[in-house]
Amino acid sequence: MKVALTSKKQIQVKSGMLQQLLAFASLIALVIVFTLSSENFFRFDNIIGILLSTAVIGVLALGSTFVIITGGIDLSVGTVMTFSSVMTGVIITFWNMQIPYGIAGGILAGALCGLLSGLAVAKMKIPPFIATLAMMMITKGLSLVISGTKPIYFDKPHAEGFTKLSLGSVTNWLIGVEIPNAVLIFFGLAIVAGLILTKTIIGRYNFALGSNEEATRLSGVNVNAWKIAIYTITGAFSGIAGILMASRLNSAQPALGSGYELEAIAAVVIGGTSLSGGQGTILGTVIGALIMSVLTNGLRILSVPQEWQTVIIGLVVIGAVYSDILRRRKA
Amino acid sequence: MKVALTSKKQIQVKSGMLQQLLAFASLIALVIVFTLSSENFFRFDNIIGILLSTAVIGVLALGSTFVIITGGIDLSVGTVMTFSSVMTGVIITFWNMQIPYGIAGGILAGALCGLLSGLAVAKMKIPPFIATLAMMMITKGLSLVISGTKPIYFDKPHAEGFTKLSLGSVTNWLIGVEIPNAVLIFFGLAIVAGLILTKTIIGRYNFALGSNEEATRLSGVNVNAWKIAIYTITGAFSGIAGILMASRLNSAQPALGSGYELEAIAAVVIGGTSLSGGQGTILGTVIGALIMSVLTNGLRILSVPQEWQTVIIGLVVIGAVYSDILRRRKA
Amino acid sequence: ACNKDDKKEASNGKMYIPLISKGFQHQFWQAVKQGAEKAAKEFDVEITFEGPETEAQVDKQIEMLQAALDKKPAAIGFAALDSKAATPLLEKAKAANIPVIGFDSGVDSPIPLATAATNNVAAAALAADKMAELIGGKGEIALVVHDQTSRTGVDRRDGFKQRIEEKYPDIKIVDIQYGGGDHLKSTDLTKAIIQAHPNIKGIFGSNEGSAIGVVNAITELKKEGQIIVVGYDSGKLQTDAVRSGKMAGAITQNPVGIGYETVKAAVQAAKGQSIPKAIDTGFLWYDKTNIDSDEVKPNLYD
Amino acid sequence: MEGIEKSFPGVHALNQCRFELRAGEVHALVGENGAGKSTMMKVLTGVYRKDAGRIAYKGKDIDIPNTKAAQQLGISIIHQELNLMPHLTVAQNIYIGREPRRKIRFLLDEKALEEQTRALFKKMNLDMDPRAKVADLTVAKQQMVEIAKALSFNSEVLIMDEPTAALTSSEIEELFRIIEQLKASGVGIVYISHRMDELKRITDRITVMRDGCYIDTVDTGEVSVERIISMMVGREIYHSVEPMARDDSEETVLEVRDLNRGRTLRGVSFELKKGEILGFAGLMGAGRTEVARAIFGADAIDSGEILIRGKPVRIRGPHDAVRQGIGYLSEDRKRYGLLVEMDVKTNVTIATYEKFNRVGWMNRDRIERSGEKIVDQLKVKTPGVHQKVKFLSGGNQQKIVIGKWLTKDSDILIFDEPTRGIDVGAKGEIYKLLEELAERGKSIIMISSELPEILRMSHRVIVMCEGRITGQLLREEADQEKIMKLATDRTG
Ligand SMILES: Nc1ncnc2c1ncn2[C@@H]1O[C@H](COP(=O)(O)OP(=O)(O)OP(=O)(O)O)[C@@H](O)[C@H]1O
Ligand SMILES: Nc1ncnc2c1ncn2[C@@H]1O[C@H](COP(=O)(O)OP(=O)(O)OP(=O)(O)O)[C@@H](O)[C@H]1O
Ligand SMILES: [Mg+2]
Ligand SMILES: [Mg+2]
Repeated sequence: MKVALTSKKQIQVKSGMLQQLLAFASLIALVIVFTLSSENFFRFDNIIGILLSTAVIGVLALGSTFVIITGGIDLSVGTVMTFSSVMTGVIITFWNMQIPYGIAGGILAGALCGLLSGLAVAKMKIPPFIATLAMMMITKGLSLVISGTKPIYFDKPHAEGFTKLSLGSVTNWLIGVEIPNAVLIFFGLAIVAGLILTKTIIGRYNFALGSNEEATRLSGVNVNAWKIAIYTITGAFSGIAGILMASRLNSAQPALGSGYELEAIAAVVIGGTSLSGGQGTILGTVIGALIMSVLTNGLRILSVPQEWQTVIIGLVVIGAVYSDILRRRKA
Repeated sequence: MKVALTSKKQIQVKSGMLQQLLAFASLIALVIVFTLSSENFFRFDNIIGILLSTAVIGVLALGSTFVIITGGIDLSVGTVMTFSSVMTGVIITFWNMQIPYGIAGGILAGALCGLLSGLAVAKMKIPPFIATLAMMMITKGLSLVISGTKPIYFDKPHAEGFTKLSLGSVTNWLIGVEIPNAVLIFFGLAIVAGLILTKTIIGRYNFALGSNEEATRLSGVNVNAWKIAIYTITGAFSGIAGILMASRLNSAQPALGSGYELEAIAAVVIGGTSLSGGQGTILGTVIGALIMSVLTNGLRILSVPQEWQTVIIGLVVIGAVYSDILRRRKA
Repeated sequence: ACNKDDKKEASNGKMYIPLISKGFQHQFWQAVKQGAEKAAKEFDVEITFEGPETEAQVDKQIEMLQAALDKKPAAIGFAALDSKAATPLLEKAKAANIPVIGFDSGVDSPIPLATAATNNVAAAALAADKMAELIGGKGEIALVVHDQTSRTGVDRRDGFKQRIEEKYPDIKIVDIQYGGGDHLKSTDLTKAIIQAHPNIKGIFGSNEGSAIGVVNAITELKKEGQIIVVGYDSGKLQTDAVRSGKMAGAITQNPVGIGYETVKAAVQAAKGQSIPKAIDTGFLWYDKTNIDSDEVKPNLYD
Repeated sequence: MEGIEKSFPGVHALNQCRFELRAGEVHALVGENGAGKSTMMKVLTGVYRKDAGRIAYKGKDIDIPNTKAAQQLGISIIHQELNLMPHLTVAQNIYIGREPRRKIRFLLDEKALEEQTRALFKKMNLDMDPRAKVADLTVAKQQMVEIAKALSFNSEVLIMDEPTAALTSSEIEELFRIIEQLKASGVGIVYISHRMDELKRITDRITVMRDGCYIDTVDTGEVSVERIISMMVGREIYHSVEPMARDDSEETVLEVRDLNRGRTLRGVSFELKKGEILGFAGLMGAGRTEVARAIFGADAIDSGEILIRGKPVRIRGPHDAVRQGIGYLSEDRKRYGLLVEMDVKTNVTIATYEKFNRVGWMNRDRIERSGEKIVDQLKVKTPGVHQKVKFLSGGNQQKIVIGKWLTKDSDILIFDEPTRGIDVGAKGEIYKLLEELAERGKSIIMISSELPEILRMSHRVIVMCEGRITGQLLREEADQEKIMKLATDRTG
């Protein structure tokens, strides 16, 4: 009995790993193809560039993973990101406050938007697609209203260091390798998200909700409260993405962000998370986001015309998801 | 027994009508508010303008209704529309063929895209969100590739009448009232869509699929074939929308169309169709589309700043869907 | 029974002139709006200013024009995304005796009474000349353009490209990419261009977002000074970059002037006065040396 | 509980109902399908709010606004429908909402969770892996998870809504043992079941409901089964007659040769004759459902041949099977049989639309008439053919699924657990129906886990174990003992 049990578990672990391995294999394959096609691809600078360009979308994708595992969706992550960056700008530049307040304010603004979406979904029973579509419009408009349709620049004397937040490098200082902070923050957040999802009570309810919401409710779990909490987490991640974005551009650009939600969702799904809820992993999302940005970067390096880039990315999205489906069917 | 049955049926018919009435009431309320706020709103020209601006999105929304009732979604309607208009342009302008061929080609191109999405969803089991997201990217890229990233103008001698297709008016000629053809085509298509959905086999399977796909399959319905057919219908509607668009702009604009899918979906959902499938009406979609365009037009007429317009539309979307949910809860 | 003149007045009795632009979120358009508002105050008229979210949305602009016409304005200012697509409505305006004034890049139609515009092709060609001068007449360069299909995107790209091809055979354009004017996307794609073409000597950014993206990319790759950046438009980040030397220089149009002249011409047209057909609002090259000069200063916006 | 009222749109589900439960008793709640048993219990556990009435618990009036409140009061329930999270493990399902935590309160303690579950299983004498994913379990195992979950609350009141419907006899024995234990420790148990033999075995008192009304409460020992049944239905019910002897020379309608599918089907071959009821017996997971699904084209097979009237046919999906005249009534009607959001008439005609259309155009009158015909013929309790199926009780839903295949008029019918969750009255009607169909020359495969049912209905019995057919018995030679022996024949 003991023996049988262990072997069963091993098989499960293996199949779980297999899934990641498969996505990982696609990623490696892409890297190899591009390395062979262009000598300029596999260079330290370019790899760092890819990682840096993954950071913002990646953080959005991490946040989206939570909502998607509940079987929901968040179309507002892109504009909430922008809204948060604008709020950070307002706090630091208009209100002349220190950077940490700006950061806290931005994350809070994102979390608040998530909270409101969560309330609409959980309490008003508005389908997530619609609730977050509305949130997308509202934050898009408010970003422009608050900023006065102008970029907000972080040029106060006390905001000097703001751009270091994402472009500086603690590793340079620590171990002499220059990895931008934004990249470290992205991976750090991935670990945090992974821990939340697998080790905490909210993660457990996240999967339970996505698997069978009614059964979870009948088990006495306060489904609404947890759902709101999960949307709030997603909002907070969008807030962090907004701060990374603002710090990288050294300004809050109020017109940005539309369309980012679809990229984030694509990354999540390529990473093997199911849109119907109940299953998904953070590692998958990280790999999914990397696949997207390696692909974009590689095609650019190869100077593929932009219109063809779009077509190719579309085909790769289909291909990646299909190979995942085939794998599951076999398993 | 017989009596009870009839009265029950009447009640249900009434509750069905109530839903439409409620959406309709919101629409009327909007119209009244705008009429009172601006003397320029309720004028023949402006009303015609509103109807005309509803036509394209409206036709996309009609098409989307089918897919949404299956419980799916089509994110590609906007770019498929563009792709179809480009194909029409290619046929009429590059290949020098007559207008009817261009129209047929455009509709076929749309239907083909729908067919491919349908195949991906039904045969490859790719979630509709992803399959159509990929189709969106692919058609977006291909429109640019085929058109050479330039608008295609319908300025061949034999294409003279092309713009009449949507901007001419048969009613002017028939009854002396100048209603643009695009508006008539939209309402005509709404009737066709309504008949398909309520009177035909494909309509019935459409609802059955959305209600419980597996049970439908186990009842011996060739679920895959019908699903593909439904996506093809949606594609064909996008194709028609593309032709209306092209004829209205007297050109095929290859970069248009992103974001239209969300407007179309919003119209469908405001009209009371459920994103989880199994229920919906065409009348609702028509009203939903009108609500969206009355709102947009009214806010413009009132010269509300653009950024606030976005915010207000977001709030109205939430409000409309929520009132629908409240009504259902009461019923 | 409606008399034409009371149609043309807003509720408060002022003349009403809507401006339909190509956008509203960008700094450039905000500067045009500013100029228009200045003129509105001066001539005591009421204006509104709106435009679609992206320059691809030809149809949205048509709808805005439609709604504007329905408001029975005294005159209309219109920056056409696609003139041919707007022809039916322009004819409608003509039939209703509403004067149309083109702005920004001109309306390719006989209907507008006047056009207050920058010649984007010529301006981009000037940028090309400056680029050639700065890199010494030979080497690899690339373009980061904001839009693949819009009039401004196409004109600036082609104006730049044609001048290089005609006059500078030793300069090679190795890549043209489109970043949608999105700062972040432009940054990432510029980095890819630089990776792909390590010998690149100069990059042209076709609008504010693109140019800033190029500057960001070069900063992030620590190649300041090694790659010449030529930009377009102003805005704070660009003027800062020019001052600090990260950007060699840029073309600025006179957006404030465009807005001002448009409204001014519209008022005159509505009053039936005659106006010149073409109002060239001009463009200027600015760099570190002349950025604070009296000639350049009024044409910059933050 | 007293004077309980509950209405749904168009249905007065509970009308002045009462129910009383003492500590340490097993109290059965019986009634026809749709009598309101489940609704009554859902009111008690906070799933629904009552419209009127009074609930007293340990002498005090209480209000139960939600499920959590019921749990806290010590009332737990095993619902008629499975309420599990398929993506989670067994242990995670059982302790959902009550996870053991670490010192930092929001961190989970997986080890403790697993240990608790193991201890629980040990108490229940249940052999199951706490880390198995629920989606990978059979319906019977899932039902055991539900039971384990209800037990884990250590409640004072335990409600079981048809717990045995999906269980096999050995598991039922285990469950009864557990019930005896609980009873001894003073737990009050409400037991809802349609199986009369069970009531006699384990219950102390019986409350009968009919049409949303309370009828009577009696001591189990003092009434006969016949009396209970007549209280339930208030009318005569069908008693089985000896099935007609079948002529052995009749033609073979369906022949299955060497069907293989992974580890679940291994070399399955059998024949089905015209006008025959062929019983399929076996323990849970024996592979009977798999056989049915394979024949019906619902799952792809690895190898094997299917012949209909001697001719090999290719069945690529259910639509091919239906075209060949096969109908399949699945064991999980909610998931695989019904469009619960749609109305009665649509559900009974969904397999038959070709009959009702002219060039793609539907004939609504005929659809409606077909619906009404089935409602009359099967005595479906519904306000009309426009009623959504989700508002019907479990048994009536089952009748709708049967109605679908009656409308289709298929020649070969596969009934997978046709009487699961069906009251005695309706059960009798279904038996009668099966026999009538067989008489009319239809061939029927009947999969059932209830041996008496198999023995009573089948002309021939096929017994399966672990994906193989372990024996065939003629009606004359079949008895419980022989079947059980074959069903556990793990050689080969
Ligand atoms: N949510 C609901 N909405 C509308 N009607 C309902 C609902 N739930 C139950 N009903 C109706 O209430 C009545 C009682 O149903 P209930 O499920 O309590 O029956 P039951 O006695 O448990 O039957 P079964 O033995 O078939 O499970 C039925 O007529 C049913 O159709
Ligand atoms: N969803 C599933 N996932 C994995 N294995 C399954 C699943 N359903 C059934 N099985 C396995 O397939 C085999 C046959 O199951 P099947 O349901 O056909 O048995 P059955 O004889 O019909 O029993 P039951 O009385 O449970 O319906 C068993 O080994 C079972 O564990
Ligand atoms: Mg019940
Ligand atoms: Mg079975």
